[in-house]
Amino acid sequence: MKANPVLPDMATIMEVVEETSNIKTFRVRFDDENVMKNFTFEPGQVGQLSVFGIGESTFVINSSPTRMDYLQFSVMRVGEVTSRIHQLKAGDSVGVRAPLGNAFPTEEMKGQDVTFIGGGIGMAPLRTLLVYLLDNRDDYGKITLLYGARTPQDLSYQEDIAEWLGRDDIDVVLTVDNPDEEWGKNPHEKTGLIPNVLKEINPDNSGYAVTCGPPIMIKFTLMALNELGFKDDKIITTLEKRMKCGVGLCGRCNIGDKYVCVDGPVFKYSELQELPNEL
Amino acid sequence: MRIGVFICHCGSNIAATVDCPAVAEQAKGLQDVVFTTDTMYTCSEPGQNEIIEAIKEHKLDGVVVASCSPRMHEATFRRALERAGLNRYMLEMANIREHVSWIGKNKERNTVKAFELVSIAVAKLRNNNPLYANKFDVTKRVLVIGGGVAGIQAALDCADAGYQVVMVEREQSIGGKMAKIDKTFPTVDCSSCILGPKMVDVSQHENITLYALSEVEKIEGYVGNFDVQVRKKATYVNWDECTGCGACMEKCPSKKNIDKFNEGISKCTSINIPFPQAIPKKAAINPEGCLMLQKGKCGVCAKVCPTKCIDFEQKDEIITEKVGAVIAATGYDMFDHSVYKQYGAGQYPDVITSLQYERLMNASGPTGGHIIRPSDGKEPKKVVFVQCVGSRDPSVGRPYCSGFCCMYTAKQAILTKDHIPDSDSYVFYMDIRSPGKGYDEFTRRAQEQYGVQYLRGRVSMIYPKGDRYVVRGSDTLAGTQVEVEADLVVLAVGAESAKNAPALAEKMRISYDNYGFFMEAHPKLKPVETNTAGVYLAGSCVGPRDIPTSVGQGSAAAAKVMTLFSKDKLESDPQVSSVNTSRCIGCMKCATTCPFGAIKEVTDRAGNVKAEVIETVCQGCGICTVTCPQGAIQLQHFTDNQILAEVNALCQAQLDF
Amino acid sequence: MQALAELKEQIRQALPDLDVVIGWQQGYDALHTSPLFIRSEEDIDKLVVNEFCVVNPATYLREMRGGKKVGLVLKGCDSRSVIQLLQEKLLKEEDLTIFGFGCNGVLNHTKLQARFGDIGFITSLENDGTNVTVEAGDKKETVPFTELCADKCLTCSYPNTLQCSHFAGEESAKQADSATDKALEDFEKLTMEERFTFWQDQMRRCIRCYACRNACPMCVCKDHCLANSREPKWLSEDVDVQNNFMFQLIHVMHLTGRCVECGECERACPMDIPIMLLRRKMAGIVRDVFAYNAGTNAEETPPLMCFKVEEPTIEERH
Amino acid sequence: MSGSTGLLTEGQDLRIVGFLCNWCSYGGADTAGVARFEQPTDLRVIRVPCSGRIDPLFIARALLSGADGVLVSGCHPRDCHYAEGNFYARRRFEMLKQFLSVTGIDPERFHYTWVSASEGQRWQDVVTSFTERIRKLGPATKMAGGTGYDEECLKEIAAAVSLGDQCPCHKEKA
Amino acid sequence: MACKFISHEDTNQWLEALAKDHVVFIPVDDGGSVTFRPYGEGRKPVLDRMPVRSPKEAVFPQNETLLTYKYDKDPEDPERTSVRIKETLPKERAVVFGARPCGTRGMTVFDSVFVNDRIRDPYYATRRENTLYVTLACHEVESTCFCHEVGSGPADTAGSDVLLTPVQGGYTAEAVTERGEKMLEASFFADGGDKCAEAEAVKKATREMLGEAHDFSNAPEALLAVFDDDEFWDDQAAACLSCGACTYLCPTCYCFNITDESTGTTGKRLRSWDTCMSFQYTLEGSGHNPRTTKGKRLKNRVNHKFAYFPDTYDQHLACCGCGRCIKSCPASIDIRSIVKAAQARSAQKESK
Repeated sequence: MKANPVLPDMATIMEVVEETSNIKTFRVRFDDENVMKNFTFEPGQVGQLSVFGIGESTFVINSSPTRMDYLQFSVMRVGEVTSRIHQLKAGDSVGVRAPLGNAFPTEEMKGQDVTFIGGGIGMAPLRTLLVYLLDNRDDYGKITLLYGARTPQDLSYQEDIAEWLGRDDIDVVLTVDNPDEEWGKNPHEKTGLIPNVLKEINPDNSGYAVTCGPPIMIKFTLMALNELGFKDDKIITTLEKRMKCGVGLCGRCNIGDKYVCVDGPVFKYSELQELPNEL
Repeated sequence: MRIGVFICHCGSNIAATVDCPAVAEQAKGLQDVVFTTDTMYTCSEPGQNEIIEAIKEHKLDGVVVASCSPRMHEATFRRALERAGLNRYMLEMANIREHVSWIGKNKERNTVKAFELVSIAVAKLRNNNPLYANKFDVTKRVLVIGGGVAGIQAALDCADAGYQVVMVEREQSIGGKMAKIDKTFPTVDCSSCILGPKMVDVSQHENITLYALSEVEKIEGYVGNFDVQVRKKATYVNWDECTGCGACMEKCPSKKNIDKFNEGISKCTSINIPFPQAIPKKAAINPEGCLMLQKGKCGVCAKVCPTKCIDFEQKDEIITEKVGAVIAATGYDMFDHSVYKQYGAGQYPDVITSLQYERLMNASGPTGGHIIRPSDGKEPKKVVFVQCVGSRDPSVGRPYCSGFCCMYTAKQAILTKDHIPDSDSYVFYMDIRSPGKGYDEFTRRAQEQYGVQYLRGRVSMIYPKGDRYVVRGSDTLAGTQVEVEADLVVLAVGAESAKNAPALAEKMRISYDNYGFFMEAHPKLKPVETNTAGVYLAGSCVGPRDIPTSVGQGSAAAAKVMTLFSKDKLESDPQVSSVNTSRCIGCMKCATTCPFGAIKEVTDRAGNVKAEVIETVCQGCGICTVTCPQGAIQLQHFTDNQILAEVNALCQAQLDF
Repeated sequence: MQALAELKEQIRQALPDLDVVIGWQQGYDALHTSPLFIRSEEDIDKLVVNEFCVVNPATYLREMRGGKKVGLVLKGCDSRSVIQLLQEKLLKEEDLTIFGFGCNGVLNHTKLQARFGDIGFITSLENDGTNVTVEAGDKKETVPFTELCADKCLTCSYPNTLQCSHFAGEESAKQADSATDKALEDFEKLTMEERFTFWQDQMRRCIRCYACRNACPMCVCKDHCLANSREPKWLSEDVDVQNNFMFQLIHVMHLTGRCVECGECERACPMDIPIMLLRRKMAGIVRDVFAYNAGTNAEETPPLMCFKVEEPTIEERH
Repeated sequence: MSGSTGLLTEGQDLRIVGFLCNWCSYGGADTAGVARFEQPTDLRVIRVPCSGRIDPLFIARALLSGADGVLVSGCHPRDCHYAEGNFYARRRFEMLKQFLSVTGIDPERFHYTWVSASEGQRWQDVVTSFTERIRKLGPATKMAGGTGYDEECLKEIAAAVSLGDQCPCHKEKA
Repeated sequence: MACKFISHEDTNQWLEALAKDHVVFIPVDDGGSVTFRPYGEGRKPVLDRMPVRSPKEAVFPQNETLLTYKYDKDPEDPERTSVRIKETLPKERAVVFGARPCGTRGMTVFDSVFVNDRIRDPYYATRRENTLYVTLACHEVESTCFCHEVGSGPADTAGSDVLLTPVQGGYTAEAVTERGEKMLEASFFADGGDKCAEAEAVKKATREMLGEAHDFSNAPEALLAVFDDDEFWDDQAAACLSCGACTYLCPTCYCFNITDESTGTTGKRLRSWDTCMSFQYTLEGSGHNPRTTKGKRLKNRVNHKFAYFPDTYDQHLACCGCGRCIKSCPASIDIRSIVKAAQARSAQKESK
């Protein structure tokens, strides 16, 4: 832990990618090359991005530790801080406090099949793990991605998806609620709610399932995964709460005596069931 | 955000007393400002191009122009931004000419002030958001309320331009006051001869739908999209079948009804067509006088009607019309002269109103154009006219001048001489007000050619003496009291707002003055527009008007409607209020204070009451924003945060670093 | 106590048709009562009515919007807030059942504390209506009621519950001890500078816990108060004199013509800041200018929600 | 005082904030400018659509954060561009005006009035007399910021505290 | 532990001496309520009442600037803006004089949370290291006192450096820490002698005044058992007004908010007390709120003190029994009775 856990490191935005109408991806590098060089993290960990004068907000680092040219954060515009972050351009200064929180159990998953089920902005934490697994491809079994959004235009990471579709060591299925005229021409383009499409794909239930997305989608996806026979301790999701300090002090992100910012954001379904009902 | 600041010299207008380059240099230090410059004339073609180029070159997303008043050139610079691909609302202006350089000579102080005005503008701009106008369709039909001469003119102009017109008339026939008048001043034309053809045109025009004996019940919606409900009152006659033959009137046994068209100086039958030239020429039953409707027995009219169009079961009908604009031409009413007890008004049979006198003189009136005393049918030899009855008299709550009484009194006096050559006429007046083409000449003619005696003074009382009346007044020119014996006294009654005008104004969401006359959007520059977009005014509903003015306004209102209808889509101004539903608690205080009825109550999916702004109705005043205690409803472009940013930029001390 | 027995009986009768009846119960010691939410028969016996029933039960009404049938046991002053809420159409009259009684005034804990060291040290208290006998530690003193009662009771014109559906016991014949507000009068004898310094000192003590706001029956914005918002952002998180005072001004302005002077804001303040001075001043201005007394007539319109074209009572400002 | 400008030297302009409605008073101020009616330079105008948009709390905020005076002007009653804005505003302003005295802020520091777009002369009079009035009152006493403790006292003690700037954890980041 | 004595007169002298190189927070009468303010001219300590505000603020002030920042423009090229940030660690050395044992005990909760194996909060740690607590044992009790029920007592030394006990003519002083021992080396202190026995008697008598202690030891299990009992919590919270009086005045409540407050190109990142009783506390950007009802919020507060904290830090309760939350609550809500009710409720459930 750093000497001052609430003091950010200065960083600069290298590039801004407009993913959808309300999601932008920011690629940042620390200003101090030593900090950049020594920076390590694990897939699933989060960071606090600050715009001085506006405040801090928590986002998952969705680049992979296997590719350290920059740290990548995807930001959906919902409130004051995120609106101001959206106004940032390449070259602007920000503060970054990272890494924070826990990570996906990448060791434990070795040798196993992994099914990713992502919805909307929930694709961000999946991306970091997915890229990590692909960069360590031999360590893992079959990889399947099911990614859904409301419309084809709401699907982020188009560049990545194009790349993944071109690979034969990952199965990619995309689904939307409201298709346009172009949608559905390719076999990987489905229409319908994620849990339903998931059941349709019927992935092998012996491996891991990693899911993230809006609360309502998570709820039904967990039900579907149960139905498909996935084990509770092999279903992994990430939680989001209002966070401030990110280091387990300020008190608001607790679920019972667990702090999402320290004990999370990655939780196994079996762990979630142990937590008091306070989502 | 990336802001560009442009400081205009305005030649020497600004630069003479403000150090423009220094302001530009200082502005570089303001947050988010990435480009500043000072230019000779920012509003000129090259000046605007400089802005456009800077936007592109420096990837600006907001611009501050420090120059003249935004009231002068805000639109200019907004267009420049749009040409460069920026949203027009990403502009802020600092007024360093009217508010700085032109009002102070101390260059140092002016420069400080100019810079601070720029800082406020930058502070606000940092809180600006792009705003986009909503587009919506226009229903190209117009509602004309009132079928007097102003309404008729407006309706005909619109109809001739190809637009559908819905005309609603409260009375049984259109024509209004002008239809009752005998002759017009100063040309002494036959009133119904010039109005009649226009009335016929209304009835025959394929683009005009006329609802007579009808009233506007409700108006909802907004410019381009009004929903109007019209109450068509029961006439007990099927007008689709009625030919206006008049057989029913001849046989109707109930003949004691007050004849409203003739201002009560005669009686009429319960089933009636008000006058021969009436449009529509259809009979209607006055239910109060009808024996069948009151007592259930009679039905003579039904028996004699050749087309069998009498229907005693008829009920009021509500008709809904969709229109895009409304012209209110509801005219005026005559002042109730019976307030003047000292004149015996309403008591003495031979003290009558000027409009009653018109009916007496009119060839199609109840006397066939013979002037007679209502009391005994004798021809009066001495007629006294009393002016300003219900005008310019604060004691009866009518301090205003009705404008046209001087002229019609002169006309009536002249016509009296024409009708009864051996008669004498006297006019008591306060001042003769006769501005207008040929008007003053006309009043002089009355005095000089027709020998009408003009006495300057108010009449204090009128009392009967034998079968004549004594009119006692003062002659302020002679400085004496005068008494004139008269056979007939005509009171030149003033105009007041139509009954129910305030109620109609509320329906149209327009304002009205203390007397019930509708308020124009601007008394000088927007005389036929109102503060409610899409609602226009014509004629005497705004205040007393003579015929040519009313006709002119009818055409003017029609022209406004045509301008509106020349567009297929309207754009709503996005500088309107907007509700943050997650903050709104549904107390609806905003709706209470909104002068335009632009806020409605809605229920969200969870069943909570929330306020919602009807963007097309909202005028952008911001009263609601101040009313809302939660700050949930914010006037776009003038939000709390934007104004607070300006206040803070001015007042807040900066933190030491 | 006759009124209490009657109240209980009236509540017992009405309870089957109500979701809840709000009153008072004995608190953690003899000097405190706590709000009581009667939902079942057995709760009724917990009801107490005494000089410590300070909380205004109407404060809880903001949580009960939306068709709940609510009964309220209210003092006269409390009932004004209900009338004001009805006037603003924030409540429906048919949802409310008000149980009234005659109030003889309530005691003020701050005044007790100022006199007897700490409220927690008081071991016994007897109130006969005119005098209060207090034992604290080794002290035993008898003090006139008027020196220990809430300020609002000194000028109270509404000792009996207004607009109530049920009234228990006898009407209170209590008269206002004074028509004018002495505390405010005294304060206004200070010079402008002294007043400024006074508020600086007071506002320095404020901890911005918002007890004043949350105890206010008229603060219906509930969780959406301007004070906690960044969009719009009127206040900074700095707990300093400027921001603390700004909050008070926000509260006062939002209560203009609405404040029923129940005094809950000041009573709730854990720092005992005399913020009622501000509210009473504003209520007085509203009375002077608009001849309007908030919470006395549900048919009126609050003065800032309407206007006159000619304002005879507002001097024209040139 | 305002750190927004380094150009302002002490003892010069006072901090007077103006809130003007766009249609009448802002126009009136423009008219005064067009007619070259000279005015004191202390006033800084914030333009709003209508006096009905001016929250009395803006005025309070300005006065609390250091304004020496606040001048508000709208259309004359009855002449509001939005028909009723100034009627509501008049009541709101009057309440604040009468209330201010209890806060210890001199009500004279706040003035509201009505100026039409044609009244350039009147605008000059209003600005001049209000500025003179504020000059007579002098700069307003500023509200303290701070930590809740007596600022002066803290400062003195802090000066005596030995740790000072040598504290190893007190470092600046570029 | 050595027992020394200081007379009332010397106490003032001592404070005077301490104030030379410390900020000395003393309880003073501040507009009618007792708060901690720096010792200075004309300020006399008020020691006969418990201060309204808790002694935590000397180490954990309501507002703490975490950093300041400044946007710098390149004077040659306004397009180039850089941000500088400055860490603003506190420097003052302080003494808190006259806090009660319950209030000072609260600091032990802070110590566990802010300085441990996992984390060290430098702002807190610096202040804590630079602050000495001279605590005053109680000789009177109030109806809201329940220190004895949470494992503490009227002469608890937890968190203190020096404990004073009121005796005839002055106080006995016991050093609790080494730092405290150093303090007692000051010339104002004499040997305690027979005053020490008197002090012990005072402590004993005060403890007796408190009476029998209720047993909260099974509170964590009991509270967990009623966790999903919404009816219970809504009922307990019915009178709650959702204000922050209880949490802001609580000696153990440490939750905070972090916000940026800007003025032009400079500004600061501020840490301020926050209250879990407010709706905004857990309100997420999306509008979702896991604790929409005050019942849920009250549950969190009570659980934090009586279940989560003892579980996480394997320690005593995070409640020091001072009773401030009870006394300052506008609705007179009593946290003791809530926990007791939860214990009863869970016992009832178990027996069913």
